[in-house]
Amino acid sequence: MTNLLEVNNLNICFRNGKSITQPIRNVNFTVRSGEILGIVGESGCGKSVTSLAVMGLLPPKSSEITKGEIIFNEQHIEKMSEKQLQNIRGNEVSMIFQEPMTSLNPVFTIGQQLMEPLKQHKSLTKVQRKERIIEVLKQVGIPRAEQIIDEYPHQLSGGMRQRVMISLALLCEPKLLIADEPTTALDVTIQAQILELLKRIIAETNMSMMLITHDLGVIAEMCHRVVVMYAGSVVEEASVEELFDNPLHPYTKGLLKSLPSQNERKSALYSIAGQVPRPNELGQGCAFANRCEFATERCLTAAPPVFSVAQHKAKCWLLDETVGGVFSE
Amino acid sequence: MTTKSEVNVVKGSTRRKSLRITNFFKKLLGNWSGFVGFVIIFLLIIISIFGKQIAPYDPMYTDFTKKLLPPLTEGHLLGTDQLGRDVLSRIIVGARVSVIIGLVTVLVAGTFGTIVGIISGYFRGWIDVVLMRIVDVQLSFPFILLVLVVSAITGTGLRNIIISLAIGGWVIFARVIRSEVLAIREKEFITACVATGVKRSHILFKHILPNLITPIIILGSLQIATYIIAEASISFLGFGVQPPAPAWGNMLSEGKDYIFSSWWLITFPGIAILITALGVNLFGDWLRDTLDPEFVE
Amino acid sequence: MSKERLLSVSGLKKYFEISQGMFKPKIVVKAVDDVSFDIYKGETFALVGESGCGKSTTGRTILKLTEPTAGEVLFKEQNIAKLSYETMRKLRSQMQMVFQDPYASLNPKKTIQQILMEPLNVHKKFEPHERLNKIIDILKVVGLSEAHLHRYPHEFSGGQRQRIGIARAVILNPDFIVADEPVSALDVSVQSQVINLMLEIQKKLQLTYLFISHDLSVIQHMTDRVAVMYLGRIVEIANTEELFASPKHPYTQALLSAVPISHPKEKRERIVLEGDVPSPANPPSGCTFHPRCRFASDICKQIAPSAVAFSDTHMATCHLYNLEGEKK
Amino acid sequence: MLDFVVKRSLQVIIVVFLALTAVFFLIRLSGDPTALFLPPDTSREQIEEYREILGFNRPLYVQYGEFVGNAIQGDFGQSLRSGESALGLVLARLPATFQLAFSALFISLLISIPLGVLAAYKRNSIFDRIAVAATVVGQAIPSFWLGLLLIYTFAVSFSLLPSSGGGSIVHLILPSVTLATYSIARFTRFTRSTMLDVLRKDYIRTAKASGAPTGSLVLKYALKNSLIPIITLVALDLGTLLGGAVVVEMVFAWPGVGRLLLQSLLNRDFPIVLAGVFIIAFIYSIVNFIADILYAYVNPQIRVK
Repeated sequence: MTNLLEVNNLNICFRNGKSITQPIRNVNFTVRSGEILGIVGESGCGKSVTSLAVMGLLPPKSSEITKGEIIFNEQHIEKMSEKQLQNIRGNEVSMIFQEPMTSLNPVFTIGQQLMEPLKQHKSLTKVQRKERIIEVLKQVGIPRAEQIIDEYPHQLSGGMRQRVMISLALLCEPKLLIADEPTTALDVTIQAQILELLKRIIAETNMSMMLITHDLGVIAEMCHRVVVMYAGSVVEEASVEELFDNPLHPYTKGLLKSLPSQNERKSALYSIAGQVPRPNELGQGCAFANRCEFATERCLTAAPPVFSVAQHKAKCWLLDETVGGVFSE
Repeated sequence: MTTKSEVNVVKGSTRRKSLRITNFFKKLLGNWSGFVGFVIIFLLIIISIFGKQIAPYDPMYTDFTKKLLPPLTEGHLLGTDQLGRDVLSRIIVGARVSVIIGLVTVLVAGTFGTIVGIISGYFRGWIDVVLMRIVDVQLSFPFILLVLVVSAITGTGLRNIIISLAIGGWVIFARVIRSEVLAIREKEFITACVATGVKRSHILFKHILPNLITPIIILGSLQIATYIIAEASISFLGFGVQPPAPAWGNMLSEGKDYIFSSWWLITFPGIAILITALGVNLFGDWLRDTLDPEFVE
Repeated sequence: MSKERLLSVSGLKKYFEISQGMFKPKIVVKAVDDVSFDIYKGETFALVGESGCGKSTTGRTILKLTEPTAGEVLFKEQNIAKLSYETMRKLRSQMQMVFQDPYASLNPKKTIQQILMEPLNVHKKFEPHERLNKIIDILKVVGLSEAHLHRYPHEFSGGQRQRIGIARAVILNPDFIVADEPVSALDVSVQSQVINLMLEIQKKLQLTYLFISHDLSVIQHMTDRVAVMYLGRIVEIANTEELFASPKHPYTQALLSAVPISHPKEKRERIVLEGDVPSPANPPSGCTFHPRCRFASDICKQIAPSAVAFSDTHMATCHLYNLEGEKK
Repeated sequence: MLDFVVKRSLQVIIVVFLALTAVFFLIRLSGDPTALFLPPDTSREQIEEYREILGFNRPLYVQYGEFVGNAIQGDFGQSLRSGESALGLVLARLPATFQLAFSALFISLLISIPLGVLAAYKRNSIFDRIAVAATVVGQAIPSFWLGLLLIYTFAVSFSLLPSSGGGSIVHLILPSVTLATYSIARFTRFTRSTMLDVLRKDYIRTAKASGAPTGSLVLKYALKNSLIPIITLVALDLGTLLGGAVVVEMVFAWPGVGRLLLQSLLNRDFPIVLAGVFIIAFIYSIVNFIADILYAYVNPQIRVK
C-alpha cells in the first residue's frame, strides 16, 4: 500500500503576543491510500491543529511550522504558496468540520456554496456544475436535492447540514478527506446515519480518510488504524484491533479502561488521575509522566523515543524493559 | 483552625485587591494608546483643578492695546484674542468647563439611565414596554438636536447645560444596561442562584448588579467624549456657556468672526477639544478591550 | 415496591408560546407534554433522549426554574407545582441542581468561597463561625482544597469547575439532586473522575439523583431506572439493566443500536432511523414517532398509544404491543 | 411582510406623535413666548392682548388639543415672526438639508467601506495601523471646528471654495466633507471590525477549505455577511448625521432645516420649531423603516421566515 500522506517530525509553534507556545511536537504518521486513519485524543492534544496544518489552514501570522514535513501525494504541503494550496484544497484534500450549524455561510444558498469548489477546480459549464451538485447531494442521501440547492442553511436541520458539508467535500472527488469531529455536535441517531454514510463513501471510492475524534467508540466503528495523541505529540500508533486488544502506552490503556462499558455497573470507573499539562508546564521528560502510575525517574527527565513492536509503535520507556520493543529512530 | 482560616480570608482578599490594581497599571503600561489616553486624562484633571494657578495670565483680563496678537509675541505663547485676553490662559481655565461637563453629565445621565435600564430589564412586563417606548421616541431624534432644543428652552449656564446633555444622554445607558440585564438574567449562574434558593432581591443586588459594573464603566468612559464635544458644539452655537466665561466652544464661536485675520483664535481651542476627546476615547477603547472585548455600544 | 417515594411527577406539561406577529396565531411548542414518573429514595433515575426531546426542560420544571404549564410535582408528597417563589425558595435546600456547563453556572465575579458560602447564608445553615469550616470540608470531599478558596472560576479547569458545581449542590445536604448533563462538557479522562465523585457522594450523603443525559453508556453505568423521552413524551420506562437488555419501544431500540461499538470486533445490528426529529412546534399526529418508525401502521398515524406494562418495572407506549395483545 | 409594514407604520406614527407632544409641553412649560419677541417696553395690557390673539392665555390642554387637531391636518400654525406657514417654511428648506445629508452619506460610504475592508484584509500592516489611527482622530474632531479649519484653509488662505451659503455644487463640497468626516471614521472602524469578525467565522474557514481564493473570500463572502451589521449601523447613525447637519449648516450658513430650526429656537419662534421637530422625527423614523427592509433583504434568515 502506498502512502498518500506522510507527516514527518512535524513541529508547530503558536505565537500570542510575546509568548510562544508549542502545541505540536515531533508528530509522525502516515495515511495510506484507501484507509481510514483515526486520530484520537482529548481537547487540546493538538489533533485539530495537525489536521489544519495538513490543509495549510493554520493562521499565517500567529503560527508557524518550525520543523518537519507534510508530504501529500509526493508534494510538500509545508513549502507550498497560498496559490498552490488553493489548488489542492477542496480538490485533492477536503475537510469536514465539527459544527455543521456554523460551518455554512448563512447568506448564501446551498447551491451557491456548492458551486464554489467546482468553479475553482473544474472547468464545467453551468449546467454541468448543477448536475454534479445534485448528483453529489443525492449521493449523501439528501432528499429533494433539486429544491435544497435554492434553500439557505438555516432552513435545514443539523444532520442535513452535515450532509451538505460532506457533499461540499466530495464535489471534486478528493484523494483525502479530513473529518474533524464530524459527529460530535450531532445526536446519537444522526451520528449513526452520518458514520454509516462516511463508511459507505470510503468503501465506494478510493478515497482515504483522516478521522479526528475524541470518541473511542467512533474510532472502533470506523477506522483501520489509529494514532493516539497526548499533549501535542503522538504517543501510540497501531491497527485498530491491536490498539483495543493490546494497548501499549499507559495513557491509551487508561483511556480504554475508563470507558463505562469496560467497568462493572455502579463500580468506580477507572480514571486517570490529574489533568493534562498546559503547554508551558511541559518539562524535559514524558508529557504523561505526572499522571502515569508507572512513571519512573527516567520518565521525568528524558522524553521517551518511539518503540516498535511489529507494526505497533508507542512512545514509552516501559517498552524498553518489559515488552522488549525495538528502539526506532 | 477557625481563626487561622479567617485570617487567611482577610489576607486573601486584600492581597487580591492590591494585585488587581498593580495588574491594571501593568496592563496599561503595556498598551501604548491606552497609556497615552490615561496621561491626557490625568493632565486634564490636574489642569482643571489648578487652572487658575497654572495659567500665565488672568483669563478675563482685557487689554485693547494688545488685541489679536499672533502666537509667540509679547509673552503670549498662543497669542491674544479680540479683547487682548491671553488665549493660552483661557484654554487652560476653560478646561475646567469641559472636565466638569464630561464627568458630571456622565454621572447624572449614567445613574438615571442605569436605573431605568435595570428596572426595565429586571422587571420586564408593562413597565419595560412603557420605558422602552420612551427610549424609542427619544432615539428617533438626533442627540445633538435634542440637546440644542432642550438647552434653548432651559436656558444657559453650566447646570442647565448638564441637564440638557443628561436628558439627551440617558437613553443610551438605559438601552445598553437593559440589554445587559436581560443577557445576565439568562445566564446559567442566575438560574443556579434560583436553584440554590437565593432571594430575588439578593439575586438583583448581589449577582446582577456586580456584573453590570464593567459595561457601565466602559460605556460611561466612551460617552464622556461625546458630552465634551456636544457642550463645545452648543456653546459654539450660542446655547451653552456664555461669554465672557472661558470655554473652548465659545472661544471658537468668538474666534470665527476673526477667521480672516487671526487663525490662532480658531485653531488652539479646537486642538484642545480634539486632544481631550482623543484622550478620553483612547482610554475608553483600552478599557473596553481589556475588560470586555465583546462589549457593543 | 417497598421503596419510599421521594418525588412523583404526574401529567407534567411545559408549553412555550412563540409570537409570530400581530396577525398570526402564536406557535405553541410542547417542550414537555404529559410526562409522569416516580422517583424513589436513594435511586438514580435517568432521563435520556436526543436534543430537543424535553429532558432538560422536565428537570428544570420539576425544580420550578420554569413554571409548569400543567401537572403535579409531589416532593415528599407535597405538591410544589403551585408554590410561590418564596415558599419554594425555602424548600430548595432539600432539592438542588448540577448544571451541564460548569463555567456558565458559576458567577465569574465571585470567589469559590463566596460561591459556596451563599447557599449556607441563604438557608441559615450552621452557625456563622462554622460555615467556613464546612466549606473547607466539602471542598475536600469533592477533591479540592482550602488553597482554592480565594480563586475565581476562570482559574480552574473544566473538571475542577464541575467539582465546585457539585460542592455547591451538596453543601446544604439535600435529599434530591437534578443533574443536567453533568459530564457531557468534559473530556473522557475527566468525565470518569466526575462520575466517580457523583457515585461516591451519593453513597456518602444518601442522595437521590435525577440524572439527565444523552450519553447512553454513562446512563447504563450509573443509573437504576431510565425513562426514554422523544418529542416531549416518555416512550419507555424500565430498570436500567432491563432496558438495555430488552428495549421494547422501536425508538429505544434504534437509540440503543445507534451507540458506537466499544470494540472494533464487536458486531451490532444497527437500526438506522430515517430523517430527523420533527419540530416540537408541529408534532406528527397519533404516535409522534410514526414517521420514522419501521413498524408504523395506520393506527399509529391516528391514535396516540397508551402505556403497555411488560412487568412491574417496565412499560412502553407503543401500539405494537397493544396489537399483539389483541391478537393473543 | 404586510404584518411588518403595518406594525412599523403604527410605530412611526406613535413615535412622531410622542416626540411632538414632548416638545410641545417642554416649550409651553419653559415660559410664555409672547414676551420674547415683543419689545421690552411693551405694556402689560398689550402683552395680554397678544396672548389673547395668539391663544396663549387659554388652558394648556385646550392649546394642546387644538395643536394636535391642526397638526393632524398638517397645520403647525404660522411663524410668530413672518406669519408664513410654519410647515411650509420647513419644507422649503428640506431639499437643502437632504442635499447635504445625502452627499455626506454618499461620501462616507464610498470611502469608508473600501477602506474598512482593506484595513481588515491587511490586518496589522502599516496601512491598517494608519487607517485605525486616522479613524480614532476622525471620531474625536468636533465637526464645527473641522468646518472652521476647512473654511480657513480652502476659503480664506487659498480662496478655492466659497466659505458659506448654498445653491451650487461648489457650495456643497466643504459642508458635506465636514459632515462626512465623523461618519467616515466611524463606518471605517466598524467595517474593519465587522470584517475581522466575519473572517474568523467557521463558514469562511469552510470556503477556504474548499479552495476559494483570498480575494473572493474577502469580497464575495465576507463582505456580504458584513453588510448586515453595517446597514444596521448606518441606519442608526443617520440620526447622528442629521444632527451633525444642524451644526454644519450653522457653520457654513447652509440654508437647511437645521439652520432654520436653530434660528427659530434662538427667536423662540415655536411653531417653526414644532414643524421642524415633526419633519426630522418623521424622516428619521422612515429612514429606519427603510433600513429594516434592507436588512431583511440582505439577511435571508429574516426574509424567509
